[in-house]
Amino acid sequence: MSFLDVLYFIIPSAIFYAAPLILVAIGGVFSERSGVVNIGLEGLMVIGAFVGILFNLLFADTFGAATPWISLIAAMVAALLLSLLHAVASISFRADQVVSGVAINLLAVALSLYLVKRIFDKGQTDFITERFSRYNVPFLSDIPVIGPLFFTSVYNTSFFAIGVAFVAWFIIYKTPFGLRLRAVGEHPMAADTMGINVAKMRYVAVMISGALAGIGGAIYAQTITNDFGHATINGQGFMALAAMIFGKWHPLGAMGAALFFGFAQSLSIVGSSIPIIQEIPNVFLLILPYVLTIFALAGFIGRANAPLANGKPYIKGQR
Amino acid sequence: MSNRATNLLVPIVSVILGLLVGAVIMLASGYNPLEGYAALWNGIFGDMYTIGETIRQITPYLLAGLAVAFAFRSGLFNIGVEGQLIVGWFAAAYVGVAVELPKIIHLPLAIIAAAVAGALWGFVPGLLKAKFHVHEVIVTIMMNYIALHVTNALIRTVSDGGDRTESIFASASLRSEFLENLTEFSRLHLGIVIALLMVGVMWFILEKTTLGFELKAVGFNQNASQYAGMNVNKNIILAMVISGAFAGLGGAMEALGTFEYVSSKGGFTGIGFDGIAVALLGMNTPLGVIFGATLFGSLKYGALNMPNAAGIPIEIVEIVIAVIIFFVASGYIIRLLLLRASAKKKEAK
Amino acid sequence: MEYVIEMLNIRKEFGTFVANDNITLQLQKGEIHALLGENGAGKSTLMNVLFGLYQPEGGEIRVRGKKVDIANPNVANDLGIGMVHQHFMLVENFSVTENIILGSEPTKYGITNKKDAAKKVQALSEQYGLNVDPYAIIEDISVGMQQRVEILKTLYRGAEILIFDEPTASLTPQEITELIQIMKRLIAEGKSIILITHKLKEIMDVSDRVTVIRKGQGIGTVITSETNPNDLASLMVGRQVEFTTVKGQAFPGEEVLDIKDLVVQDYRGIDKVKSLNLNVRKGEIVGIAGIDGNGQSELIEAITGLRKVKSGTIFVNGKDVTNMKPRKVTETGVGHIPQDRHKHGLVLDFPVGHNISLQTYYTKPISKSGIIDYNKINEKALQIIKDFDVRTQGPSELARSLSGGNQQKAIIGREVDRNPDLLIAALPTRGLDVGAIEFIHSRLIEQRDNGKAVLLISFELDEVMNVSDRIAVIHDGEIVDIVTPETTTEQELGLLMAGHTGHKDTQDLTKKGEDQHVE
Amino acid sequence: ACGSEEDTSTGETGGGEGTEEAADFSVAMVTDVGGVDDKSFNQSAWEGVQQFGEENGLEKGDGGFDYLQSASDADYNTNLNNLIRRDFDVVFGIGYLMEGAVAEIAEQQPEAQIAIIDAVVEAPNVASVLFKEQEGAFLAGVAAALMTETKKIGFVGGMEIPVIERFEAGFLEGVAAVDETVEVDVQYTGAFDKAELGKTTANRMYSAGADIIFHAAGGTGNGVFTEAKERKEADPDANIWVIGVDADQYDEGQTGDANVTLTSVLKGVDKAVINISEQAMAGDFPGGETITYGLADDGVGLADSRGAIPEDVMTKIEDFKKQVIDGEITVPEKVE
Ligand SMILES: Nc1ncnc2c1ncn2[C@@H]1O[C@H](COP(=O)(O)OP(=O)(O)OP(=O)(O)O)[C@@H](O)[C@H]1O
Ligand SMILES: Nc1ncnc2c1ncn2[C@@H]1O[C@H](COP(=O)(O)OP(=O)(O)OP(=O)(O)O)[C@@H](O)[C@H]1O
Ligand SMILES: [Mg+2]
Ligand SMILES: [Mg+2]
Repeated sequence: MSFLDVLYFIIPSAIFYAAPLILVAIGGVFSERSGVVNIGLEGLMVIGAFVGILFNLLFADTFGAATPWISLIAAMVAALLLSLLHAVASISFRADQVVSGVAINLLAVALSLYLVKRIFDKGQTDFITERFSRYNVPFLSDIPVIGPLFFTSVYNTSFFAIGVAFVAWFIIYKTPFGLRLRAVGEHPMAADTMGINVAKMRYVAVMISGALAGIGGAIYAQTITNDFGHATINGQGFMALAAMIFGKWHPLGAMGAALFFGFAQSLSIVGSSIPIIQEIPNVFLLILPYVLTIFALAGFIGRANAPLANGKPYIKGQR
Repeated sequence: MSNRATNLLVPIVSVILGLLVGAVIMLASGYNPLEGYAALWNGIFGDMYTIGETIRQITPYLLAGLAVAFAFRSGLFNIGVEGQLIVGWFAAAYVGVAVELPKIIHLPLAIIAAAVAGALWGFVPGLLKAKFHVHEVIVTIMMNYIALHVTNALIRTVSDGGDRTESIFASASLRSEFLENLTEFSRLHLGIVIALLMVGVMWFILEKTTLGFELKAVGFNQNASQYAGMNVNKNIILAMVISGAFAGLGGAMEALGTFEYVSSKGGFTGIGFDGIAVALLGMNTPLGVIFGATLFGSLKYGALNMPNAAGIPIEIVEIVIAVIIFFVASGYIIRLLLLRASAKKKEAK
Repeated sequence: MEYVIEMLNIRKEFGTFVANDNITLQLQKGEIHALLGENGAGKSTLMNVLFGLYQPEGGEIRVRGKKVDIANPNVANDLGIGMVHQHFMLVENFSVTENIILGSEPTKYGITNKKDAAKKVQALSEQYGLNVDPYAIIEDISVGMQQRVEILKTLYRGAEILIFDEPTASLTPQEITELIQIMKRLIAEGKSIILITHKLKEIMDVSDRVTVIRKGQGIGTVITSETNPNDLASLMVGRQVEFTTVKGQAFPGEEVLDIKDLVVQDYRGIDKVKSLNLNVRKGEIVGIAGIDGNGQSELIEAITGLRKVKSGTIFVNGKDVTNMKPRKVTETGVGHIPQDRHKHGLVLDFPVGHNISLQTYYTKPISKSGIIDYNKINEKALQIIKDFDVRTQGPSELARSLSGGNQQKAIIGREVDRNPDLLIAALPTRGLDVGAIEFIHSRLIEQRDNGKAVLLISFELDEVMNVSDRIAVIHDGEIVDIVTPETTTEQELGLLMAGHTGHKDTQDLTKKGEDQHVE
Repeated sequence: ACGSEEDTSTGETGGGEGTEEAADFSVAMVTDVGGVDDKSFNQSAWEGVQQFGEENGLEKGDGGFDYLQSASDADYNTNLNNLIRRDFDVVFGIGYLMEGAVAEIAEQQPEAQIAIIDAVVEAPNVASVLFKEQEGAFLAGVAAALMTETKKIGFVGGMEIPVIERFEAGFLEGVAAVDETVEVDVQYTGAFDKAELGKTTANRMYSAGADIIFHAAGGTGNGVFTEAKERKEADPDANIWVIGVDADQYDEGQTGDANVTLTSVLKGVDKAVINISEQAMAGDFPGGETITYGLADDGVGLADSRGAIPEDVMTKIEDFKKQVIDGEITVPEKVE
């Protein structure tokens, strides 16, 4: 592979890999910016993937090619509802948010597998027939270098994810809603004295995180596995969590981090086709993405400060 | 009602609520919940064998829970217990197969190897956090994957391209004939003694030593700790190292007790992640961890008997566990309801 | 007379603890009404009830004669009630403007219109002479500036009734004078003010009436012009009191602290302390007078080992402690009362007892070979709670739930009890009631009389003048002059603090200090 | 597992005459964490157990046939033990991961008859079943080498463990047997459950010119199929193929009217299970023996290509198959 070939492979692969992570990580950004730790992202992704696939299978005949997109909506709603559980626990019931998140993760996997067994009478669903497919963007893909890098064999879902990142950035940093969201996560009492309903803001934020994580899970399932089983989502939610922290709780940062993960993964895959690298034991390539991430963090990124009130239930009137 | 009583009641009420939810789900999907729970009960306490196996299952949960709890008390979120446990598992098994020594040396050596390996795996995120302010959550997540791939590669090397090591020499085993005979040949092993000992160790460190005082102070307020002359970085690293050592010991339980070997893993064991739930169920206290691990281990193990004896999918128990965790987490609301209920009772009188 | 606010028989409980018991406060239109009480008397609690942060268990509130239910701060805002909180209600990583507009953001096409808002803030700031940069980030600005942002927040919302909870605690004398001007201007515009302050002088200067509360109970309301500081103080504590610090002559001995050509940078690498020379001797209190932000923090942090020294040396008891670890410095005999008690002074989620042992937990008799005896911690805590009059439910109460004043007393108790050769006290009386202030001052003087060295950092000229034996004036990272309280005036100090040097004695005095130091 | 499902006894399971003739014999199995519907060897084994049960008029449950699924590696022991205590005559442990557990239980329960798939346990009451995956993979290699147009082929492996390495070795050997110049791009993804890695790896291989990829990577292989199908959709004329593993993965390859599954390397776990059960029922349980299934006894083989592989190529493949069966070709277990 020539250098450019390597690039033409790595960049689109990285973007493709990153797309679901971006959405889920940004979901995390919303939740944690409001002060609610959400390690339930994994579980929310699971529900998204499950409902996305289920809906796709059930309605492919009705909606045809639009099915995957409509499935995203179904997945979004389902994960949003599950995230409400997390919201009720951690906001209204003052639950330890990490515990509640763990419960969400356990519940999502158990519930969806239980339902798969009830519905399909086996351990995983059938394959969907209507998938997200990639295509070459007309005209743009003909541009030299840029075309093959960014506009050839792309998924609309990738554009969607990147779009969501910018929208999220805009909402969080440019709108009153975003200002309040961040205030609630940094100093809820200050926000309260300014007449902001802390609980309401947090509910909304957690629900957004549920919605985005659900979409992320459904995109993952509908672009990569095409079915749902116990191994469909395993660890991507935690990678998204890592991307969120890596990106310093900033939507564009989270996007960058997710892209970095994608880049590191693709690098390890492309590595095995480079003659010199072929000599190294495979294990080094396998751990490459993770080691790279650690180096990147230690070397360039350094301190990341979580929102100050992150993880702390807000109790009115408590000092 | 006294505070203590409500604190005790919360988990009990949570367990009852969790089982109720499970029953409703079973009913709704056409199973008989009584049959289901009978199977669960028998799966946990049915006979000496199941009791032995239940305790065996609890053992690694105890240590994983301690690992998470210990880090938490020092203000650190160790999601890397899984990886630390995996390397501990490998290290113990390796020492178990590599040499044959008198038991009095071999067994402790294997156990220590596991603790050291886990500690090392915890040291890396601790160091990075202390020196470069890198968030421990990301590093520990990454370290989990590294542990998985690296131990798999090491197992290949050690086993000459195979997928598991030989079984460890008896001199490194935690198995005890006495316990096995007592429990109709369950795999109950001496690890439970070590795990309970470690509960004591954690309690001792946190509640009795200056180190524990510092770790807790740093966990709450790094600035003030630094102003009070504590070495914040040292404490962060130490907390992760000790936490990792606990996790590594969890691996030793598997290597020297349950399995007596280590094999390539296609994925995580899940024990480390369950440790998070165990720790938090137990409010990150040593005694709480015993409660969390017992609940978690019993349900998980007993669940195996549900498809076996009642034909009910195993996932139902996972749902019940999730719901219990959810309610324990929401202890505040349960406490509130309990207080109201007891207040009403008083009024009625 | 028309009352804009009537709080009648307010009762507020925290669990079993009654923080407000049957308190009545009536605010007339156009008056400045002072609320006086010891630390922990329940002043902030009462105001938080008025602002809708707490719901009272009993009593009623009337605003302009109408009974109201202030369920949350929004209701208070709508009723025209604004509050400047004792503990800052500021989002640290937000800009000044963002903090001010939060909750009622102006928008343009759905986007927060920060530009216009900043202009408005700038205008308001200029109008009241607050000198606040609308674009500055809160965590970058000094405590005094943050306080002014709090004031701006209420002004921005056009509040008619303003509650000031200890607004002057962290202001410089000039700023206080300015604040008083602002308050008078507000009154002139028909607004009404409730002012909480521990400074009787301020009450006498600005207030029309005073309501006194004691241990959660309303004592009564007096007209300011018909009372005097002594009577007020007696009302407040419930017995006859004499509030003048008795201070005998100082007998300075050998040098304990000796700083030479010290240069310290802040976190951005800017020199904040520049070639600073200073010494403190046994048996004397040296006060550092200066305006907030002139390098005081960096100086203290350098002495205590919390911040790297760029150049120069620091000797304590003849021992070079430059760039030593904080613990080593402490062990050389240095005690430190940090200026930010929440951030640096206390572990708020630790019990009071643990906090009292925060410096000694590892030493005998509390610890032996790494094992802590928590009984000893409790004993020590009980002793200090008693000796330093810390109002708490006991050593196992969380530090978080103590009132600010009592938190401070716990810290001072902790540091003084260790009997350090050098005690560094940074703003030790900020936010404390007069009784407590006198108490702490006499403790500092007692330390001096026991032959210890005390370095006092304060923005309050009163305090510096009353307590210090020598006053070092700091400006822009340098000691511009060293004067004695007997030979200087507040005016002169003010000028020096603002950077006007020219006092001829300056060099001589510093020289003298240096000469005494034998190497 | 094979596409040719012989549902001979549909509707007979629930009693009726079947019960009267029911043999006094019971059989059960323990799955690994994949479960009985993993589209792989667990599923295949369960199908074998079911088929055996139906043929002998057994019912699901005690005294008939049953399975237990393991939630983690630690559960094999318990599950095996449970089934033995429920008095099943033969209990199967499915998968190499169960080796330790089977060995232990076999020792504790000397009366029990246990069979293990994919591993060898030396105990008098354990029958060990191995497969010559390399022989099946050899035929796949032959097929791939004959079908490739670009002379580039890919192999995507899951973890580097002996079973998968046998697939790799056989595949490479098969390719080389046909044409030494065909390049095989081998990559292990390190996991059986990372579809995204499978997809990206396949993407790299196809991009580099490969037109056929053989995967032995479980769920990771799902990604390989996805990549192939997307390429096929984008360009229906593209020559893009996947060779499946363990079971007939024809369904996985379906995209619209096209199908990218060239064929699949079958592993007849079902046949082995039935075989051993029948032997045991007849009183000849092969305890202490290691039985190896290869091409010769149809234990491994290729799935029906449903026309994807033309007749003439099939003939050549059959020819190689014969040579392997006759012992003229010995397929190595490990890559040299
Ligand atoms: N949220 C709370 N929970 C429990 N106790 C509280 C709470 N808030 C205040 N208190 C207690 O109520 C009493 C009154 O506190 P408050 O803050 O009103 O005092 P204050 O008069 O404002 O004191 P200071 O002058 O020190 O600010 C104190 O004893 C304090 O410990
Ligand atoms: N942690 C910090 N983050 C951002 N800016 C800071 C920080 N510390 C100090 N500064 C900057 O330095 C200036 C002085 O701050 P600071 O209040 O610490 O001054 P100081 O000279 O130590 O005064 P004092 O001790 O009297 O408060 C502030 O206006 C601020 O801009
Ligand atoms: Mg107050
Ligand atoms: Mg300052």
